[in-house]
Amino acid sequence: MDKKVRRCHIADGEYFMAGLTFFALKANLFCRANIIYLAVNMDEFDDGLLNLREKDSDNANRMYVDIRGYEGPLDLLLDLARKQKVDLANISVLELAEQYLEFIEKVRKNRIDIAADYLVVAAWLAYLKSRLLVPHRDSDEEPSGEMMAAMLQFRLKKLEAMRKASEQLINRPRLGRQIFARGQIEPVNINISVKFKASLYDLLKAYATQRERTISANYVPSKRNVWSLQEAVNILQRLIGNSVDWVPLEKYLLQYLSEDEDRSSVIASSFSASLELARQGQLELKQIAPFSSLLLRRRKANNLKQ
Amino acid sequence: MSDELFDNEEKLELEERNLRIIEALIFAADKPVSAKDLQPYLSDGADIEHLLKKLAALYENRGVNLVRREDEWAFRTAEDLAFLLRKEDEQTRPLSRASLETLAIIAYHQPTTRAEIEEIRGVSTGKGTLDILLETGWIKMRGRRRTPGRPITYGTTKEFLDHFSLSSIKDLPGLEELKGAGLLSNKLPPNIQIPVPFDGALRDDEDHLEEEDLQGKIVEEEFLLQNSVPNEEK
Amino acid sequence: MSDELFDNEEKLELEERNLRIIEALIFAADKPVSAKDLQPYLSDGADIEHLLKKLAALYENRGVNLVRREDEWAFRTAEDLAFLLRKEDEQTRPLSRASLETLAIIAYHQPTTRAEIEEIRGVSTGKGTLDILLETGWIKMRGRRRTPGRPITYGTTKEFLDHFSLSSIKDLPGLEELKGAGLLSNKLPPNIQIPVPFDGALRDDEDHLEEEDLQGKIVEEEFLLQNSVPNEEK
Repeated sequence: MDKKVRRCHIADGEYFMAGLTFFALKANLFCRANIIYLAVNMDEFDDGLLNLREKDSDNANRMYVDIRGYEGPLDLLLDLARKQKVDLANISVLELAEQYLEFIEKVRKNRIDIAADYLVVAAWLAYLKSRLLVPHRDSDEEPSGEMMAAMLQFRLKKLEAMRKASEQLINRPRLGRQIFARGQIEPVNINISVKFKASLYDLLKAYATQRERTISANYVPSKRNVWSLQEAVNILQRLIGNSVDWVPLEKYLLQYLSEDEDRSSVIASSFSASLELARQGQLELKQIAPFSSLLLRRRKANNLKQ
Repeated sequence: MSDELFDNEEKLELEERNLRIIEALIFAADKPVSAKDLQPYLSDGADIEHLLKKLAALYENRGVNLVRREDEWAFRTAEDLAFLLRKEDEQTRPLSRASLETLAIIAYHQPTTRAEIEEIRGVSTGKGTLDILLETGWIKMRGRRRTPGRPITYGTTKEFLDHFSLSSIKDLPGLEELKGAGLLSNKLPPNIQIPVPFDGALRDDEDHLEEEDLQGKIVEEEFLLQNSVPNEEK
Repeated sequence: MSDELFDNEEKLELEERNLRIIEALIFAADKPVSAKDLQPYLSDGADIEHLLKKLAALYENRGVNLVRREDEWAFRTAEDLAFLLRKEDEQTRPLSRASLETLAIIAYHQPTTRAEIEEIRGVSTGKGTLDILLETGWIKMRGRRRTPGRPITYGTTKEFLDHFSLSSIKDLPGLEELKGAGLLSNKLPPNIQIPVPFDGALRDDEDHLEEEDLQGKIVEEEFLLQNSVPNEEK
């Protein structure tokens, strides 16, 4: 596996150990916050590693451990397990646990920031270690240390298996690299014939909508015949003429009252006009009883004047 | 003798291999391949021309042929199977609102002219609208109205009745039915009328279409349209 | 007797024609073609499966092979000629190790969830990893697992099979071995209960994707991921 990473070497036996994010998740009692995504502060980490390298450069029996190229703690753990040069089934989990804890100690001494999940896994491995060292009692509800160790081994085997599988997969003859599809595709000519569809409802709706739309657009409300006061004055002047007999108002207006719609307007306007003319001293008004007809005549004084 | 046999077998094997290589190269190439392009991949002294002809013969009666284009070679679908590469596709599309409205007016007011349609819709009818409707097969040109400008009259077809599941054009709902269905409001002025559509034979005021009409040339002109708008307010 | 002979001859002719048509259609297509797509072009009652196998046998030793990709078929250059045609495509960047591992886990463990992938890899899956794989078209969101948090399940696509020259997901390298060793299981080998990768229709414990999933918004949230990590120790 080519890991383009900086390498650091440390003293023999100092394995960098890491743990499992899975267990980190399980162990969030230990570290409630920032469980996974706290990244290692790499700059600082590198500095720390450089220090380590300088310190140990005279150590002939050295070991290289990649740090940056690892895809997480399980990856690192798998690599370390492989360095035990035994079958994964035979690795010493106890040893791994001890090495991991030593590593954490060492790293802490060098004040290297480390992701929280490493710490969480350290706690878990410490727990595992204790379970492995203490004999299992039947009354124990927790899984035995051996069980936990077997689980860890199994997980490492699974990851290794997937890693191998991914290599096999990517080394298969691949389309566009080793295997090719036809280079010149013959296009299919598609003749599209369009078929229209509409429902009867759509049709009727369209018809009704536009009929209604255009009708309302052309609709002009008939103009109501409203007499203005001045109109009424003129009309009344003309109708009464020089008549000096008492004549009911509605009699004068007879020809205008035939239209029902105009009736109230005509009466109202001519009544106002009669008051106006009376005020001007041109007419005289008389009503014999409440709600009886209003009688009008030309004022005599005016007649005399004329 | 056995040596010769062995040689021959080896030769055949080599040829077979060369053929496979040519096959793969031409297949994978994104353009026709010349003999010169193939040369580097073949065994020394291979007779490319011979190999190509042999391969072409192998594919001669197949669904795909190895064909020569000048001095280049490519795989092509056999000519007699070209029909496979044509696809008839049918698309259903809803009518646009303008088309639908125009269709509705033609249905109710038929026989009607373009000018009358425009007058009812209150907008001019785009040239495309009637074309699309003619294309649907739901409307047809009936004849020409005997009025100045001799405008073409439009009406609906049997396909129209079929599509809208009407047994006759008289099944189109009338004013009261439209109101009853809530399609028309009750506030319409009393003078609104919905005509009784007619899709029978030519009427008295219609002439037969002329030769050129049937050829699909609609010879109505703009000024004719404008002049023939009847004045409904009268 | 001669009638029978004639019938037989006719039958062969028909088969030959069907073969040619299949050949032409698959040759012309730009992606693998399913039997269902071929059906309309063949004579009634044609045994497509038989025809495809016959055609595949015909091409078996040629430079171009007819290969199966699950229920679809395509012509591809022969694997053993890879050395001739090998192209390093510079456009597509190689997959990162993380992506590749994730792809392998999805392929071998499908249908699988992000939490399960993370569990196997021992790290959280970077946001981009699944995106990149989805973008390649090799994996797809299948549905949602019926467990708390309703995590999305992932599986491989036909493009995956085509890209890696696999006839079906059962052809994944080393699959049998892994299965035998219990390494595709979530449980320790002693209580062996071995899931087999499965890229068929949704399983009993998978729901359909929701509208928003299909719009590309993966609505799994961090807390869901954490909560849905199966408790292995129990």
